[in-house]
Amino acid sequence: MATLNLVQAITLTLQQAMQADERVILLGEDVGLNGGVFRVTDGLQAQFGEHRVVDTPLAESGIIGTAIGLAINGMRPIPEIQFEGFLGPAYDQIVNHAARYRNRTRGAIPVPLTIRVPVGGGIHAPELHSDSPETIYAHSPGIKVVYPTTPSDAKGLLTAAIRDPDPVIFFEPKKVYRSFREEVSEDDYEIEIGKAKVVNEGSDLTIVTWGASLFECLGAMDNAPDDVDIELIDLRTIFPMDIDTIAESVEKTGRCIVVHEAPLTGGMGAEVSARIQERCFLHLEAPVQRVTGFDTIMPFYKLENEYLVDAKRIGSAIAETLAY
Amino acid sequence: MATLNLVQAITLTLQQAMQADERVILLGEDVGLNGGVFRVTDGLQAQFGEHRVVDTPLAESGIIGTAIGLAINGMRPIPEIQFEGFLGPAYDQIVNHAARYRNRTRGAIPVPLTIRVPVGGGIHAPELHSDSPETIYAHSPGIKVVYPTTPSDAKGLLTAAIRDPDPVIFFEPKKVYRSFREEVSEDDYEIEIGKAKVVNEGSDLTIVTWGASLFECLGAMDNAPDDVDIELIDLRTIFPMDIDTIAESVEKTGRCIVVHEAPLTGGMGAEVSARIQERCFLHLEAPVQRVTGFDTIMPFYKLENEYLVDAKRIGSAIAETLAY
Amino acid sequence: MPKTTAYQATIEHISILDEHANFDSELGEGVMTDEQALHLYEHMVNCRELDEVAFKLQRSGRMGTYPQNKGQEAAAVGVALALQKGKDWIVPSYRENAALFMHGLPMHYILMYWMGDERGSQMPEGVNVTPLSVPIGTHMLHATGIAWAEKLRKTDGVAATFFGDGATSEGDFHEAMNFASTLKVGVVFIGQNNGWAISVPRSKQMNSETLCQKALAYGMPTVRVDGNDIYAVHYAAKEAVARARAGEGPTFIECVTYRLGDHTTADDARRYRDEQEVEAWRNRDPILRVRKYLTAKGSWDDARDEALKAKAKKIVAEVVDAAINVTSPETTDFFDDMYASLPEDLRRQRETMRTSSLGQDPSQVGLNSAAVGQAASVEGR
Amino acid sequence: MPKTTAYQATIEHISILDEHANFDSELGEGVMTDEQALHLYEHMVNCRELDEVAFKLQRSGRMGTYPQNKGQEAAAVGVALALQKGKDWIVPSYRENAALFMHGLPMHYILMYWMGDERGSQMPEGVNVTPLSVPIGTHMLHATGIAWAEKLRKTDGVAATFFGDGATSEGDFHEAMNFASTLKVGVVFIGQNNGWAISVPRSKQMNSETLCQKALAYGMPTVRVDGNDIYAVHYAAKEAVARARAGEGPTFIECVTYRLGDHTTADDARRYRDEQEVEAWRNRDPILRVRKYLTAKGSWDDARDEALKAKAKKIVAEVVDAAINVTSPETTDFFDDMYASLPEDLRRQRETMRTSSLGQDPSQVGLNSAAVGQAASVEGR
Ligand SMILES: Cc1ncc(C[n+]2csc(CCOP(=O)(O)OP(=O)(O)O)c2C)c(N)n1
Ligand SMILES: Cc1ncc(C[n+]2csc(CCOP(=O)(O)OP(=O)(O)O)c2C)c(N)n1
Ligand SMILES: [Mg+2]
Ligand SMILES: [Mg+2]
Repeated sequence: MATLNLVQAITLTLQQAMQADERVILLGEDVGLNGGVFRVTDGLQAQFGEHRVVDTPLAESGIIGTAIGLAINGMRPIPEIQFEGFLGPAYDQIVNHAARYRNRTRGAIPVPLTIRVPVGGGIHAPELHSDSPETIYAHSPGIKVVYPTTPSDAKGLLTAAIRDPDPVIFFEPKKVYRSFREEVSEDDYEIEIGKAKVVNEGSDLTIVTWGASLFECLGAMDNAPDDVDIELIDLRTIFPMDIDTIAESVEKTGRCIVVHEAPLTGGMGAEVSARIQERCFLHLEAPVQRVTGFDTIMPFYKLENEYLVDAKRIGSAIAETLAY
Repeated sequence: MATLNLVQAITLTLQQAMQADERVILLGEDVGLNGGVFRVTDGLQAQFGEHRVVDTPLAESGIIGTAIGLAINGMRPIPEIQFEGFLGPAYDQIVNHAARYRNRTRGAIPVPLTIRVPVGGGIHAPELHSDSPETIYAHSPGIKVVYPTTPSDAKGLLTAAIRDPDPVIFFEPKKVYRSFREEVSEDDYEIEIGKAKVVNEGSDLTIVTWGASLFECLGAMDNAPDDVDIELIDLRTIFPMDIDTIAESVEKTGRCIVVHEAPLTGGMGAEVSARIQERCFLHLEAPVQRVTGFDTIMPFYKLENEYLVDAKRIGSAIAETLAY
Repeated sequence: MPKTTAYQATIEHISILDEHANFDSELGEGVMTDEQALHLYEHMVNCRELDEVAFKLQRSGRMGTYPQNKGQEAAAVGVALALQKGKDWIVPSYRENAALFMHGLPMHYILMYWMGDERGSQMPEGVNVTPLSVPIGTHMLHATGIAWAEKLRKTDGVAATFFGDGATSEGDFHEAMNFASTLKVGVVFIGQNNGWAISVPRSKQMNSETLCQKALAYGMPTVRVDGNDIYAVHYAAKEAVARARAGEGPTFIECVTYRLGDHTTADDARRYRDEQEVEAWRNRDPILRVRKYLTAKGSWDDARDEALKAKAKKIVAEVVDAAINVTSPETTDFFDDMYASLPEDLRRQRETMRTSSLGQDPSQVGLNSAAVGQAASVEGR
Repeated sequence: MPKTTAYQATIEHISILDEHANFDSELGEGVMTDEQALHLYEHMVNCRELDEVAFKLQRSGRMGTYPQNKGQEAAAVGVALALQKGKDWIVPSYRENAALFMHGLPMHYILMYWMGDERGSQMPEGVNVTPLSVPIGTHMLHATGIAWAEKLRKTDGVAATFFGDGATSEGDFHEAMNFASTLKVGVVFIGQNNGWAISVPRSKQMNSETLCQKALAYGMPTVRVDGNDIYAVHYAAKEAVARARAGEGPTFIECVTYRLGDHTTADDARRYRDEQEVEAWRNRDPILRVRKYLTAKGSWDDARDEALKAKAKKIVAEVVDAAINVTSPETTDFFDDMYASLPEDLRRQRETMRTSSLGQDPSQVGLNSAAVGQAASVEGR
C-alpha cells in the first residue's frame, strides 16, 4: 500500500502495465522527456526508453489513427490526448474507426486501445481546457467510456482498460489530479469496467455522479440535515452503464439526483434519468433531477465556478427532491 | 404552390435564398456541375456561377473551417457535407469553432452558417452513409440542430436557418428525399426553429419522433386498434427542443413513446424522456418508452432494416405502453 | 549574403512500358520476368472481368453501389508483386481489388462487401489486409501505425496503402505522411492520381500539378510513375518496399492513371467529364499494353489470351456464386462483434430486439401482458 | 525517355539585418524607412515589457497561464507593418501580440484574455482580428475563409495568419493551405518556426528540415526568412501582401525564430532544452539588433532608448491597471451571447441559475415549497 494522489496512481499503473506487457506503449504530445503537461508519464521515458514512450507530432487525429494501426498490428497503445478539448480533431478516428473495426470486420480486427484524457473544469485553465465530452463517446457504439474519480479506482480501472480487448476512453478528472491522496494497493488488481460504486449508503435519496462533482456531492451531503440519509453512487464507467446498481438504489430511495459537469441537454444525466424511470417507474416519488452544467460554452475561468455544479446547487436539489 | 419532393423543396429554397441574398454561397464536394450526389444543388451552379456554387477540395474540416471564415467576413455560407458519416472530420470545426465564436467573443464575431447534411439509413448505402448523429450536435452548445421531415417544413425551416444569425446544422433525411411529394408554397415563408409540429392529435398516447421514422410511426398508428387515439409530434428541431409542445401533449395523454434512428444510449430520446418526467411527473401513467436504434454500429445494408425502427417495433411499444 | 537557397528538390518520373507498348529496355531490365508480367496480366484480366460483372450485378439489382476499378489495375498489381503475403500489410481504399486478391483476399469477399455484408471484411487468418475504406483519406494513418508496430517489434514487415488524388486533400493524409516520415516507419504510400474525385477534377482539388510534390513537405522520398505501366509501378514499388524493409522509412509513389468507369454505379460521369478525355485514356489501358508487348515479344499469343479470358469468366462466375449463395447473415450478427464480450444491456437488446423497457421485460410489474397480447393481434392484421 | 523530371523547386532564404546588426544594403534598400523601423522597434519594446509584466502577474497569482512572446516580436511587427488596419485581417495564434496591437487591438485585451475573461476577445468595431487561438492549428482555415470572402465580394483585403512549427502538423494546416492555394485567395501564412512545440523539438515534429518546403505541396509561393530580422520579415510580407491584394493568391513565409521563454507560465523549459541553446538565441534577439543598427546609423541613441523604455513601463502599467480594474463579468454573461436570441430553455437556466426542473420552477404542483425553505435554511448553516 502506498498513499497516492490520482496522478501518482495513474503513473504507477502505467509503469506496471509497461513492465508486465511489452506491447504496451505510450504516445502523445509531450509525454516523453517532459512527462506530460500534468506529469502523469513522468519518468516513464527514462525507464522504458524513447521507443515505448513517444513524443508524437502535434496532431490528435494522427495520434489516434496511428494508435489504431499499432493496435491492429498487435500492440497495446495508450495514447494521451493532452486535454479533452483536443479530442475534437481525433473525433473521427475514435468514433468512426477505433470504435468500428471489430464490428465491421465481424471480429477479425479488434482494436485494443486505451485513450487517456484529462477532463473537466475547475483548474483555472484557458479555453478548451475544461470541457466534459463523455456523452459524445458514450453515444458512439463500440467504445467504452471510463471516468474514475479516486486514485484506487483509477488504478483498477486503468489496468482493466489496458487489458480490455476493445477501445476505451479513460477520462481523468484533472481537478482531482492532486487534490487528495488515498491508500492504493501496489498489487495487481482490476476493477470491472461497467460497475458503479456505492460510496455512501442511504435510504432517502440517491445521488448518481462521476468525476470531480463527486466532491461537491459530498459537500452537499455534509450540509444536508442530519436526518437525511443519502445514497451516493460514483458511476465510474459511463458506458456501459451500471443501471442495475442505480435501479436497486432508487427502488429503495424513490428519489434521485444526477450530477455532472457536462451541459444538461443530451448529457448522460438524461440517460440516467430515462433509464431510472424505465426501470423504477412505480417506485419514483419525485421526478429525477439533473444538476449539471448549463447549455452554454464552458466560460473562461473568471466565471468557471458559476458554471460548475457546486454543493449549493446540489443541496437545493436535495431539499427540493425531498420536498416533492 | 407546387408539388415537390424533399429534394426539390430544398433546391427551390436554396435557389430563392441565393436570389434574395448575394451573401449566400454554396460549397462542398461535388455540389457544382454534378449538382451534389443527391442532386440537391442541381442547376444552381449553372444559374449562379462557379463563384457561388463551389466544388471544394475533399476535406470536411476545410469545408466547415473556411465556411466559418466566410461567415466571419460577412458571407452566409451553406456548406454541404456529403453524408452524415463524413461530419466526423469536421466535428472539431463545428463544435469547437463555429459553435463558440459568438460566445467567446461576447457577441463580437457571430458565425451565421447553415450546414446541410443528408442523414439516416434506409437507402441501401455503404458504410458510414446511414448514421444519425443529431445528438452529438444537440449536446454541443452554440449550434442549432434542425431535422425536418416533409418538403414544406424543410423549405420553411431551411429559410429560417439561412437567415439565422447563428450556426445551424440542417439534417435532411435521405430516405425521404424522393419518397413522397406534397404541396409546397413558392412564396417566401419561414418556420420558426425550435417549434415542433403536432402531425396528428390524439388523447391516449403521445409519440415524439423526427426524420424518416415519422413514416414508421404513421404505419404503426395505422395498424393500431381503431379506438386508440394517438398524438403524433414531429420534433423538427432537435435543439432547441420544443418541450412545451411535448409536455402539453403528455399532460393530456399521460403516455409517451419517443422514436428515433440513432442509438439508444445517450440519444435524444433520453433527453425527451428526462424532460417529460421532469415536466409531467404527476401526469405520467406509464414510463416513457424509447424505440430507437440499437447500441450498435449501423449494420451494412443487408441488415439495415433489422436495425432501423419500424412500424412493428413501434406498434408493440404502443400496445405495451397502453397496457401499463 | 542576403538571398541564399533554403531548399531544393527534384522528383523523377518513371515510364517503362508506354501506351504504345514501347518498352524501355534500359530501365526495364530486370524489373520483372515475363512470367511475373503474365501473372500480373492474369490478375488484371480477372479483376477487369469481376468489375464488369459487378457492374451488371448492380444494374440488375443484385448488388448495391459498386466502384469499378477499371483502368487502374496496373498500380494495384505492380505494388502487390513487391509485397510478401502473410507478412506485409495492405491498407486499401477501394480501387485496388487486384492487389488484395494477390495478397490473399478471396475474390468473393469484395462482392460480399458491396452486397452490404460485413463478412466481406472478415479477413481470413493470415490475410494482412484491412477492410476497404469508404471514408476517404482516413485509413492511411492506420498503415502508418501498422508499420510502426513492425518497427517497435523489430520485424521488417511493410505496410502499403492506396488512396486517390482526392484523398490527399484530407487532413489525415497529411498526418499519416508526417507521422510516417518523422517516425521513420516502413510505409509505402501509393497515390492513385486518376484525375478525378467523383466530379471534381484535379485542378479544383489542388493547385499542385503533381501529387508527388506533396511528399516534399515531409522530407519523404518520392517518385512519379506512369500508373498504367506495371513495370514502372513495380520498379518504384520494389525500391520503396526495399527501403521500408531496410528500416529506411516511407516512400510516396504517385501513379498517374485514370478511372475509366463512373465513380461508382451511383454516378454518371457524363454529367461532368468529356467523352474525349475518357477515349484518350482507353488507349492507355494498362491491360492492353502488356498483352501487346508480351505478344510482340512472343511470350503470349491470341489463343492463350482467349483461354485466359474464358478462365476469367469462369472464375468470376464462381466468385459471384459464392457471394450470392452465402448464407444470410443473422439478425443478431451486428450485435455479436460490438465488443469482445457483450455488455448486459446490449445483450438484452440483442435477445429482445427491442430498446423499449417494456418490450425488453414484458413480465414486469405494472404491465398488463394480456392486454399487450390482445393489441398485438390487432397490430398484425 | 524512361526517367524524366516530374517536378523541381527551389526556395529562397532571406536575411537583411543579421544578428551582428550587419545590414545588407542591396536587399535592404527601400524595405522600410528608419522611421518605420523605429515604429516597429517601439512596438517590440512595448510588447516585451508587457510580456515581462504578464509573467510577474502570473507568478503573483493575478493572472492564469500566459505564453510569453519574448524573442518572436520581429515576425509580428514585420508582418503587421505590411497590413492595413481596418481592412486586412489578422488571424492569430498567441505569440504575435505586437501584431495585434499594431492592428488596433487595445493592449489590455490580451491581459483580460489570459485573466480568464471573454471580453478580452470582444473585438472593438473595426478591429479585424480574430481571438487568440488556444487550439493549435485550427484557426488558419478561418483565415482562408476570410480571404475567400474578400475575393467573392471583389474587395482586396488580405488575411494574415500566424502559427507555430508544431501547428503545421495538424490536418487543418494542410487543409487551410490547400484550400487557399486551390481557391487562389489572399492569405499570408506566417509559420513561426521557433524550434519547439512545448517540449517537442522540430526534429520530432517533422522530418523536413524547413517549414517552407511544406508550401510546395500546394504549389504555393514560399520563402524562408530570418524571423528575428524585421527587415527580412517585412521584405517577404510586403511581397506576399502585394500578391494577395493583386488577387494572385496565398504565400507561405517561414520565420526562423526562437521562443526565449518557457512555453507558457505553466511550463518549465529547463526540463527539456539546453540553456546553451537558449543563450545562443538570446544573442539573436530581434530587438537588440535593431537598436544596434539604428544607433550605429545615428538614427537612435541611448537617451532616446531610455526614454522609450520608461514610456513602455508607463504604458504597460496603465494597461495592467485597465485589465485589473475592469468590472467583474456578470454571472449571466456566459449565457447572453450563446445565440443572437436566447432559446426559452436557456433563458430559464439563466434566470434561475439552475438546471433541475424543481429548482427552475419552485411553484410547481407537487413541490412543497415550505419544506424546501426549511431545508435551505439548514443548508446555509
Ligand atoms: C471523408 C469522406 N468524405 C467524402 C466522401 C464521399 N466520396 C466518396 S469517394 C469520393 C471521391 C474520392 O476521390 P479520390 O480520393 O480521388 O478517389 P477515387 O474515387 O478517384 O479513386 C468522395 C468525395 C467519403 N467517402 N469520405
Ligand atoms: C489542438 C491542440 N492540441 C494540443 C494543444 C496543446 N498545446 C498547446 S501549445 C502546444 C505547442 C504548440 O507549438 P507550436 O505550434 O510550435 O507553437 P509555439 O507554442 O511554439 O508558438 C501544444 C501541444 C492545443 N492547444 N491544441
Ligand atoms: Mg481520384
Ligand atoms: Mg513552436
